[in-house]
Amino acid sequence: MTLPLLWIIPALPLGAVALSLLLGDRLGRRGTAWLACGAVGASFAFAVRAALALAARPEEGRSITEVAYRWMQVGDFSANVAFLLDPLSAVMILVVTGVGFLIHVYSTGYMAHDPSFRRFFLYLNLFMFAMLTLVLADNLLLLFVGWEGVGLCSYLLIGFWYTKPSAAEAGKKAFIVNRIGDFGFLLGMLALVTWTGSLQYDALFSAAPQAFVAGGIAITVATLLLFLGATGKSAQIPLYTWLPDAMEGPTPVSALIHAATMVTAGVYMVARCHSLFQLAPISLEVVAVVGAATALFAATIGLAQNDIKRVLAYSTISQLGYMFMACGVGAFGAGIFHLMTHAFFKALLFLGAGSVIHALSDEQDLRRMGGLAKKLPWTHATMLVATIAIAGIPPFAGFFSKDEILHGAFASGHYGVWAVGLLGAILTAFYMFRLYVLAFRGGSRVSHEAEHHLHESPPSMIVPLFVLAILSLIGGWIGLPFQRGGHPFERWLEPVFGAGGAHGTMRPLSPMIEWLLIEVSVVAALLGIVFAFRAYLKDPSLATRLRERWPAVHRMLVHKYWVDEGLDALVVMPLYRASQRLWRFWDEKIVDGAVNGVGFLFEGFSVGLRLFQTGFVGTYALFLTLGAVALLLHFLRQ
Amino acid sequence: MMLLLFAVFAITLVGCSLMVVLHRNPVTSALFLVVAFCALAGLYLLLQAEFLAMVQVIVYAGAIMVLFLFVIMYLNLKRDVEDGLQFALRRGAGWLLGILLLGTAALFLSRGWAPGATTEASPPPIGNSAAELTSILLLVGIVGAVVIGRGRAKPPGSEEPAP
Amino acid sequence: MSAPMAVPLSWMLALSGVVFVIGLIGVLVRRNALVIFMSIELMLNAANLAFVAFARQLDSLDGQVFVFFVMTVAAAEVAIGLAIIVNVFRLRETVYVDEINLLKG
Amino acid sequence: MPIPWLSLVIFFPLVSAVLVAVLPREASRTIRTLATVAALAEVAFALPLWWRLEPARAGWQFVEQRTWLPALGATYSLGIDGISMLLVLLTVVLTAIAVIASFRAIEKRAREFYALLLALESGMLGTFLATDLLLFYVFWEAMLVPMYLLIGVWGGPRRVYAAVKFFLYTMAGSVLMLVAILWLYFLNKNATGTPSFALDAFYALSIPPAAQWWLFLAFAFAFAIKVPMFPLHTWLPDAHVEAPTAGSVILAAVLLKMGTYGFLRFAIPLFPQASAQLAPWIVGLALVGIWYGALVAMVQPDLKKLVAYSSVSHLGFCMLGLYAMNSQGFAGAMLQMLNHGVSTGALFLLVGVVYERRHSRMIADFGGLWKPLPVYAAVFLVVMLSSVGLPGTNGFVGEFLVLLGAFRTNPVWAGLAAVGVILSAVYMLWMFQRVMFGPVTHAENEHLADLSFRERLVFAPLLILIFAIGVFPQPFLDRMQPALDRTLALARQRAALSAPGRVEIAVPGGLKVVIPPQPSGGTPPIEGTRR
Repeated sequence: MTLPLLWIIPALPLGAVALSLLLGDRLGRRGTAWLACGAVGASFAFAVRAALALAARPEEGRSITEVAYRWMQVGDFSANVAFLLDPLSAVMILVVTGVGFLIHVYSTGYMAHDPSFRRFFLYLNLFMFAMLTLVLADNLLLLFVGWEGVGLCSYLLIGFWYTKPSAAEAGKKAFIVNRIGDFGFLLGMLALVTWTGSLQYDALFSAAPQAFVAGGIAITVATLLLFLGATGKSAQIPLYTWLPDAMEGPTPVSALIHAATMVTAGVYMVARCHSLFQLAPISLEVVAVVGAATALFAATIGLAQNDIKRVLAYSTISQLGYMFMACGVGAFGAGIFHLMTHAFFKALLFLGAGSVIHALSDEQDLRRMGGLAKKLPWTHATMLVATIAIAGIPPFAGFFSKDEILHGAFASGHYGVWAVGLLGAILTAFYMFRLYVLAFRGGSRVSHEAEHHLHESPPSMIVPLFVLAILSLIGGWIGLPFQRGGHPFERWLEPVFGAGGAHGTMRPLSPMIEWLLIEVSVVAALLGIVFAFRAYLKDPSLATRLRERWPAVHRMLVHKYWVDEGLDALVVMPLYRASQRLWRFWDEKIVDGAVNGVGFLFEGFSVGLRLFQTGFVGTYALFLTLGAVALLLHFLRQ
Repeated sequence: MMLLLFAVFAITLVGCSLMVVLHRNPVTSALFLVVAFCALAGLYLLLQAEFLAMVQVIVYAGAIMVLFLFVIMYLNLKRDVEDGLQFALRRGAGWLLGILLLGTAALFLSRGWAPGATTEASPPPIGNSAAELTSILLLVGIVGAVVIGRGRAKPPGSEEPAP
Repeated sequence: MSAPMAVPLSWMLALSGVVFVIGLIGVLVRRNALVIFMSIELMLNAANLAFVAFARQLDSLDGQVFVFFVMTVAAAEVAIGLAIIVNVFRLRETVYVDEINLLKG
Repeated sequence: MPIPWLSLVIFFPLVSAVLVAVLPREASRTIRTLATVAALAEVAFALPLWWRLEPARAGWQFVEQRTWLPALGATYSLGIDGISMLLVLLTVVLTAIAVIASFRAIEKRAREFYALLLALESGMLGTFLATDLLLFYVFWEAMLVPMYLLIGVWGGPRRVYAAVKFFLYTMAGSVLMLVAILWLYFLNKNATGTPSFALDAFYALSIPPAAQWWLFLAFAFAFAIKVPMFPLHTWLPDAHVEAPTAGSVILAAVLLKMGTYGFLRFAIPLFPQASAQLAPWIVGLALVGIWYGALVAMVQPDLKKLVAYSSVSHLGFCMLGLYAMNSQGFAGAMLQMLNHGVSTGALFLLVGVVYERRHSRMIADFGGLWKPLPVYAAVFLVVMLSSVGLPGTNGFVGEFLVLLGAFRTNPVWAGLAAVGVILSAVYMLWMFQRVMFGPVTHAENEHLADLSFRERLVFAPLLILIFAIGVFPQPFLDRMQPALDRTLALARQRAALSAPGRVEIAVPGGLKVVIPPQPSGGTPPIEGTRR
């Protein structure tokens, strides 16, 4: 019988989770490792098989749907658990399962001597299941299920070393900030279903143009709410504060969740609902502006961070900004392309950083690294490839995808966005090579005892690095315009984004301008690199001199513009104090007071009555008589 | 002639009642009460309730008053001490209330509220049950008296006060 | 012979009312429990008088029968009352009502 | 004649309660086994209802009718439909769990404890199954006594205050309801001539809007106390904190549903006009309840109080769903009733487990429990996620449907209510972090015993239910849907009955929802203003 095509992909990791729960420790470390990696590897194989099956179909028929079962049916609203494979989700599952598999293999080495080894892979597999459900969902509701599922797994994995209070705090922060985003997403979904009647993609996107007035308030609000959800998940302004703290989790987690897969869910959702966003140009503008702003803002903070993982975290936020910028300007294809290449080199950067930390026995501060090139040859080589890729130097992957985005921005007339993107590219190149130089080149500032048991990572960690390095190198080439038909990757995505869509708003540029654009972006990257080398390698004093010249700027960058502290003071503390007062004063004094008050009222009344019982027989006789008299008078009046 | 008798009895009755209430010495009050009861017996005679008059004299004047006198003597009561402002006030209030009551009663009568106007509710068949009822009541009275009286055998205050 | 009611009924009632009020005042004013008891006797007898007057007026024996009841009750009441007074006297050495207020609320 | 199934379901626990009460005091083992057997047998009796009940058939099923007070026209009549069937199952399952969960918790006077618990169960079942208003009122009051004793005798330090407050508070409300029932009785008597308390008779009665207003207020007041809705909720935290574990499980899981069941069964269908007019007020209070419950829960030092205030917030959702007046809202509210019963019941059991070991409910006394109690932590995590409404668990399906229903009636309502989703995450996660994560702060927590087999047995059905309703809600929805749609349609017909034309809910800011009187089920056509 033909093996099921789609639902097997998320089912495999879920099966691994169930198996590991049932078998428990009897599995042992090797068993758990094999089970976990095997499951993800198998789902990668199935993903490839499904992608090939999709590619075999003619251009227009490129969409496979599999309905598992009817989930909910109430009145005229219904939603079912169904999976959709189209070029966009094909790319996503390949990236997710591919990079996921490599990271699983890497983790077996990285987490080798962690006591709760089994629990780690349990969470990792659960995450893979949730991410694959998110990507393969055929309606927004099921996507939301995956959406919150990955939120939960990131909460569990960030707080994996739960005995560390800071990790637990970071986990909670991540979940709550995500929840704020999900609040927006939920409301957006409700708006869409109320007007169009369904959340299933095809039905929703076909009904949308009639249900909504193009550019009207309803569609704009709905899409902005969806974008709010995306900013929560993909850590854009203003809901990005959780990602840097999420570095508390183990490094493979940062690589998988906070670089390659989960954070891209926001971009995927915006790309998936591109036809809705195109109905609301204002929202598109907002997406572009927020993307560009975040790209630049995060890049600036990245300059001044000393923790290797924090630098990479801000770099991720910045690169995500680029992806949203691409979507904002209408170049959804470029956004997804950058998403793919970013997954490769950012995952590599994180894993490389993990290997460095592993080697230096958990040392994460760049100021106590340096000169590791010789001692960690493989890590150094792969990290170098990734750093060049992210800087956007041809022929590496980063160049093609970033250039596509800048080209899209320029072509669609968003010159401001293009300029910001260019500036961001320079900064990116600078801080990435700053990291590279501080970590691998120059004098070794490694502490003494870390020095002598400095060792290269085991093969189980190196091989994934090597594979990712290759991908970072060739990943971009599928963007080369081999045949005339333009950009092969975008042509692959055309059935999803529609031919006009991606380039509809784009004015075809003359080849001369296109070459000029490419030159400019390459020069920008080189500028960043040269400046980084000069500042940190040739003339270390330059960095310090700069710091003295603008101390205020430096302090602001180091403290991340005090955004965290600001939000705490503006939101968290007042909320806490308000609810404290609400409880102590309002609930206990007023409401409860009123209830007890009624009780005291009756008690007071009865005390009053008691005064009449004086104990003197005389008074009782008196009342008796008074009663009789009153009675008499009453009859009298009759 | 009947009216004359009625007047005599009425006056003695009212006079004795007042003396019973006003006089400080309980013994004198008791004696005046006896006279009052006799006047009342006379009135009963006027109302052709001869048997009742006899019973009145025997039961009330004879038995109950004797009991009263016995208790008064037994407790060896002297004159009541009832002076001071508080009692004056009470007496004043008492009289005031009395006049008020009489006023309303007078108003009633002046309204010509015909006594016979009460609807003729059929009296419940008291028939022979009257006898049993009175006997039970008397029994209860005797038992109560015995129970309360019994207390005197034990030295006072050795156990909680008699009910 | 049932001579027409020589004495008019309202006179009788007035008399009964007066005696009743006097008894009532006695109960309210006096301190001595025994005098209060006597006043109660007065009130009861006033009521008896009214009963007999009505009996005579309506020419039926019911009134008189009822007077019997009242007498019985009075007898029982006096018996118990005096017993109580004796006991209270034994405990508190007093007969004055306003000094016995143990059952104060 | 067919076996009186419903009466059996109602009175079997009562009979077994008497049996348990008769056992000698020291035979604690036999008491426990008899109580468990009785509770499980009760589950066995009630479970077939799930299959035997045909959801599509209109009206009551398994009806029993016996004359009770002929003079008044009150009949002992029972009936069941989709709504009450689910609540009956919830009651029997949770009572069985409560009995099994309190083996070790209750030492003194175990005999009376189990007897009262079983008596309480029959009181609750009676309330759900009675279709005669007087019989309903009798069971409604009968239910209070065992609960009062459970809190008053086996409770914590301030148990007497809490028990008395609980009793008087509910009693005050229900007395008003009695007046309303009598008013209805007389209205019906004048209108139809035959004196009767039957619910169907009242359903057919057309009540003038003025009377409807007061009647609705009386019923709503009694049920609002039970729900509890915002200003009338202060008895809940006290009752929960002082009640023994089993007591607060039943209190949270079933007794609170009496309020929402009352609204669904009586207040809305009987007085549709008044419900429609007062809908904005009730929804206002529900929204305040959601925010207020969540915010106050956040700062509670005592675990049980936190869960109690969270119940106020969750049931705010329920009320919002009911007063969204459409089939999604109703389905969401009904599902939320079940979910709240399951997840909050489980939460109280979890607090009970820790209370049994440490005799303290203060969050400060715990910290880093994950290390010594991994299984407990895992169960706590799942239950917490269900209470927060994570998709995949039961909480999400209920909340989503309520929000969907509310959005269709008025987007502003849904917007405000959706904030509750964030707040519930805040207080739950913060509590979870302070209790579970971080280093083990107190030495005593170091070597606490993890869940025993019995305790796992207690949690197993709840966990299964959490995921079952979360992943396969449709079987539950199919069973409740027809009954809910009939209630909605009934409300509309009666609205049209007394005032022909369209019942318009003028709703501030949002869509103007027009409910034209059409007998068919389904949602009211949204003549929303297209923007």
